[in-house]
Amino acid sequence: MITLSGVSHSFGGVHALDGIDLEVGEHEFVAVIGRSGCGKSTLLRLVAGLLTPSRGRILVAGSPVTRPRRDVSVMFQRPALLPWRTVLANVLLPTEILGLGDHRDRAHELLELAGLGGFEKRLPHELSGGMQQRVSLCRSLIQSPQVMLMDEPFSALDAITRTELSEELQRVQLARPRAVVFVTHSIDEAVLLADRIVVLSPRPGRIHRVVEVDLPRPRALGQVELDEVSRELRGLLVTA
Amino acid sequence: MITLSGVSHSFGGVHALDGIDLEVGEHEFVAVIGRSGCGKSTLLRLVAGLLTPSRGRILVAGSPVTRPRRDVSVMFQRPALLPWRTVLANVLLPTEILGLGDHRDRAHELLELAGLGGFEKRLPHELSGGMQQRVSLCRSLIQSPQVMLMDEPFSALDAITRTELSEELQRVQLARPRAVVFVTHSIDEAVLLADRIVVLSPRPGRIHRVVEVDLPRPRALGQVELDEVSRELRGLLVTA
Amino acid sequence: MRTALPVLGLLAIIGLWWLATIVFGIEPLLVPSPADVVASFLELPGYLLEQALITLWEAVSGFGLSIVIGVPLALLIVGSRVLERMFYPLLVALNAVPKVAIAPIVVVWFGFGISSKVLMVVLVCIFPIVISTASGMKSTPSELVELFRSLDATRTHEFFKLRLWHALPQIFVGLKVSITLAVIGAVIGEFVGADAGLGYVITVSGGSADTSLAFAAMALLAIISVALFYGLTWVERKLVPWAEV
Amino acid sequence: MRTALPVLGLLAIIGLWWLATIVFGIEPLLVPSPADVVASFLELPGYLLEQALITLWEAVSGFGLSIVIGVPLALLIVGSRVLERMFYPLLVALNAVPKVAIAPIVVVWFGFGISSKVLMVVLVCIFPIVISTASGMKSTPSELVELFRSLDATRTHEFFKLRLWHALPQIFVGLKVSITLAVIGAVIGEFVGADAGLGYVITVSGGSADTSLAFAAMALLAIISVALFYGLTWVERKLVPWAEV
Amino acid sequence: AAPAGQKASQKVNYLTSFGTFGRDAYVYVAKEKGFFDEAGLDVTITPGTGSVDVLKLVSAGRADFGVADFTATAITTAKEKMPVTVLAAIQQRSLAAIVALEGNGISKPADLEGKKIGDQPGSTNQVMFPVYAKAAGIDPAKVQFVPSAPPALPQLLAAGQVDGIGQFVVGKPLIEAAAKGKKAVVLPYGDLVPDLYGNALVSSKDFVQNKPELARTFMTALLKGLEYSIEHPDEVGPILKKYQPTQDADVASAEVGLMAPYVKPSDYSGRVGGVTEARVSKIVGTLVEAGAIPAGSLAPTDFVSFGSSPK
Ligand SMILES: Nc1ncnc2c1ncn2[C@@H]1O[C@H](COP(=O)(O)OP(=O)(O)OP(=O)(O)O)[C@@H](O)[C@H]1O
Ligand SMILES: Nc1ncnc2c1ncn2[C@@H]1O[C@H](COP(=O)(O)OP(=O)(O)OP(=O)(O)O)[C@@H](O)[C@H]1O
Ligand SMILES: [Mg+2]
Ligand SMILES: [Mg+2]
Repeated sequence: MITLSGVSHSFGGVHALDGIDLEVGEHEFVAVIGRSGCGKSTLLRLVAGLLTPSRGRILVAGSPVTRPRRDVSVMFQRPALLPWRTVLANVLLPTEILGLGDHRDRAHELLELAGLGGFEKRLPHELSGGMQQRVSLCRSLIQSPQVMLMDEPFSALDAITRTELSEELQRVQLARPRAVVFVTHSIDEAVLLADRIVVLSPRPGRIHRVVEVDLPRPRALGQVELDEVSRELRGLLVTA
Repeated sequence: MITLSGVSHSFGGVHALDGIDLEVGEHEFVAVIGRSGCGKSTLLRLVAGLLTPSRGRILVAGSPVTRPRRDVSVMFQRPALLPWRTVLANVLLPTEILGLGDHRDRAHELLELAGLGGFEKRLPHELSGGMQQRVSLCRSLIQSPQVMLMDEPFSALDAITRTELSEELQRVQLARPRAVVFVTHSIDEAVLLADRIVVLSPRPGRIHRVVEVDLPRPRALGQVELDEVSRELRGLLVTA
Repeated sequence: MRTALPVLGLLAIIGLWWLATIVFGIEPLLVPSPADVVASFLELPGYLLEQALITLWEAVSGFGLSIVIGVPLALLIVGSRVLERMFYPLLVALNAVPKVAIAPIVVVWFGFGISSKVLMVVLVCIFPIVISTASGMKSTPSELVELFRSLDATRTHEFFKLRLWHALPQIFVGLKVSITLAVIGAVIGEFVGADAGLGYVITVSGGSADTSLAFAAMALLAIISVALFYGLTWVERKLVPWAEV
Repeated sequence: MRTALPVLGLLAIIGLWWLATIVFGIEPLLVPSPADVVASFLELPGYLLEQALITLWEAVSGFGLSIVIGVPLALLIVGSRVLERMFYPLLVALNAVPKVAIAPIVVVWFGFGISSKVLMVVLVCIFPIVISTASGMKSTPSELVELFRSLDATRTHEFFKLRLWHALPQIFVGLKVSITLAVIGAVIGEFVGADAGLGYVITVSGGSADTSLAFAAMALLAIISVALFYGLTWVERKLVPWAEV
Repeated sequence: AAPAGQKASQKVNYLTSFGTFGRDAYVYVAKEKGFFDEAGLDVTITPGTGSVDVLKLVSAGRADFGVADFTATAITTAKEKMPVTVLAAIQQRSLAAIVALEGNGISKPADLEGKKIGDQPGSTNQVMFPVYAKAAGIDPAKVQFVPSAPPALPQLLAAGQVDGIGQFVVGKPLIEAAAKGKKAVVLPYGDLVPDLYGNALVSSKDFVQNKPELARTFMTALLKGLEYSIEHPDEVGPILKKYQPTQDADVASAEVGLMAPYVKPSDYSGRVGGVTEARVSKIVGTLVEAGAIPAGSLAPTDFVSFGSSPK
């Protein structure tokens, strides 16, 4: 579904990504981990068509990425909510822009699931950091895209909510598999969710190692097999 | 050093905190954990004197908190960097405002420690999310306050950087102990750093339980004793 | 308290003015005392209010028209670098032409009726509206623009669901500058060819050196402006509740 | 490309203007053709440039003075609700007074010299500067304001290290509106009691129905304005590199 | 600066009536011909912007002397008690006129009925129109005055927005130049209301009281320039152009030529600039009659210094 070949990117002087080759299958869930500032967000923005690579080619669904595509959803690292829209209206934004028809019920359902029931009519500045991030998550889940790109979707959440939501994400992916690229700082989360985990080395970001997680689904946090992979990854991160 | 008695806070309709009683000793490191939106940030802002409690009293160093104090440093959940200042100038901001004299060397040292060496002259928008958070951390560490309030300082950081920095923080606290209130989503981090851990219940935030961590220092992540406490806390969070 | 303070400020200024006319013995011909001005007003209250309404109507229609023309113009300018480069300088140049000097041409073309005054108002108002709208829309945070890009939003959506909303607080600054200029524009239009309106009153009183009457007319202008300004501020509060105004 | 487009826009407008004067057979008295205007300029190029320099100098000094007065005024208004409530309406009222109508009073008080012109410029310029500075400073994001509060920063620090910087892009919008008004203010000042400057040239040419000369003067005004405007834009680029202008 | 040996020159400020056209050029002539130097005066000339502005500036002491319309001065002094006083009449007959273009159906006063006349509100032309109409035997109510700013008037006339405009007689060459070949029809008020003065040299009462000598000296030098101008109109244009490059020398000379009979009418035997109490009384009477000022509000000596005027 997604193919990157020899992709590099520099921001005037800062060499962010270097020679990335990666293939993501149609129903594959790929997690990306790496040190802060190694280029994970840049990688997502390249795939999303928001940046043009300095070198290399990116294909999505067989065609080169020159601009954002409607069948690719992006959840950004920062919530990026529109301050003048209520929580509900923020969640519904993609459906308005993509002309997807009435998704009110689905939006309420998602908000309920994210523990935001009762906050539909609030404005973003009345929410806590984690609540804003959950609104942003709901917004990215309301589309039904072919490709989902998620940048640390759970970073501002507590352990419990994080577990709940990542298990929900796993369920969604099992029920209707998509190509997902998922940036995270939590190794456990990566192991729980991913089919493959890409470990990036620090600046400039290169692919240090790709780890397959060949465990049956559904998986649960705290499974011993997962811990093993986690330990391996932790080691890889240190040597990266 | 810090005393909260019967502190409640509401934001027009939203009851955020309810009847908080808490005492933080002069050299004590207290971690606060709880579900997203339970009022952790609100608690910090009350102690910092940025909000006035709807009910109850807050004392810092024996006197009631009516406004921010110069001997209390705050690190916010969001980086809150000044977009027109370079990384270095952002870090130096508190020293300018508090009139602390030349802290350039210390700032360089802190930035180096946070892995930001070479980025001193960059503007915030040229940094990744995690790098911005580290700048904000450096900024809060450049003062030498009596009381440090930190709101999820490591949330945007990868596992390795997080470990490095929390160990550094532990070192700092051992070398020169202060009263610290530390909000976090990571149970492991709380156990690693804290003398006591306050578990808040979801909205409205009440103190569900306070757990003493009576383990010798320095502690290291992955110690078996820590894991035990972690497991206990995870259970407490679920029942909170 | 909310209304007491402005009134206090007003009284302070009127007091100072009165004092100045007495202490410096300023000729009433030059600057009449507040009492003279009030007396002038009380001689013809109905007539003056009627003229004020005429001017108000011209100013408001011209202002409305300026919004209708200015905001889309700003959209075009933000939307296209080429248009910006081509026509922004012209807009600046147009704004730099003293309106008093071209008022005669406007009257010759558009006649003595209301249309020439409305056009003057538009000429005066349009620039602050365009520039503040354009600059507000350009300053939309890049993270929000990226969000819209990532949704492959059309230009129309990007403008009407994002940039225009983001720009609203700044647009209101432009509108507030414009609204006071609007009143002046109407008056300048009336200077040249009108037989009604406060501008006409000022011309007539200027011709007969009746400075108190001119001041009474200008006081009415000031009142109109302040009322329009605070009307706008009220609309802003209702419309832009998320911004801390 | 960067300079080609504005020139293209200019040529387009001049072409249209020329065409209009020919097709509609507009009287040169009303709107002279571009050729007439150029001819008028070429009759007295040295003299006109000299007058333009005088006007430019008045506009620039008045503009500078407006910044010096306006920005601190905005600080005061943002700093104190009481001052805001008391004096903002007065500022609005002052702005609503047609400057043309009070120009004689200004001349009576400040004489025929440059000071009366500079004062007119200040009267015209100050409002956009104050309102844009004040509104820019008020819109500082609450998270940054909280940061300063948490450091127990003084008012002075909050203004000079935070709000003023944050407001800079918006201040520049106000400055850009003001700079074109400044030129007009100088011209209005020159309408009464001056024997030099482009405003004087316009008055004189109006009296002698020499419309081409008036247009030549206005073209110079437009050029001055555009130059000042883009000068400001350049300064803005240098000073506010973090904002995407 | 004054040449060595002469007494130090005295500084004097002077305002023209409106701008620096041919009709106001005599002050430059006086300067150019050295009349001011001879009298030991250092005169600063500032272009005025109409009678009321000039009166304000003179009464406030910003200018020592100025030129304003005599009628406007009378009305303003009556209404506002302005401390100004007339020293001399520049024109013995009013320059006020209605100007139309040939082919617009106006060739004599009677044609004005039912027409639209553009003029500035409060101008002499408008204020005195009832008097003129009465003398011409037409009904002033049947003439519609359209208020308009002075600079716009020629354009409004040329564009046909109005049938006639209030103008000064000397504006004829200008209007004809503006109207591109069309001839102008001029209906001077002076033909039917010969008593009205044109412009007047004014100063503040204080000034005349405190420095009567200086006032006299200046007036004499200025009137000398005026007299020289109407005697040598051809010289005036180039002199004006020297000081005011924007002016057209030919138009200015033509204006002065047209103005000459108004400064010194053929049937006038008095001195250039003279004002007589008898005529002023008559004018005040006419103004009362026209409703421009209330009866009894103005005596001739209130606003004319007959003692200082040219004898
Ligand atoms: N400015 C505000 N106006 C209205 N409600 C607010 C405001 N700030 C916070 N709240 C509400 O108060 C509650 C507590 O917010 P707070 O930011 O303290 O949560 P938190 O524990 O820090 O959450 P998180 O872990 O997500 O950061 C939330 O329900 C939020 O909606
Ligand atoms: N707009 C920009 N201009 C200049 N440099 C940039 C820009 N955006 C990112 N960079 C640089 O590119 C590198 C990678 O940034 P990126 O945001 O991709 O990191 P990341 O892996 O997402 O980090 P984090 O985990 O902290 O979010 C960083 O060194 C950063 O300084
Ligand atoms: Mg990132
Ligand atoms: Mg929080």
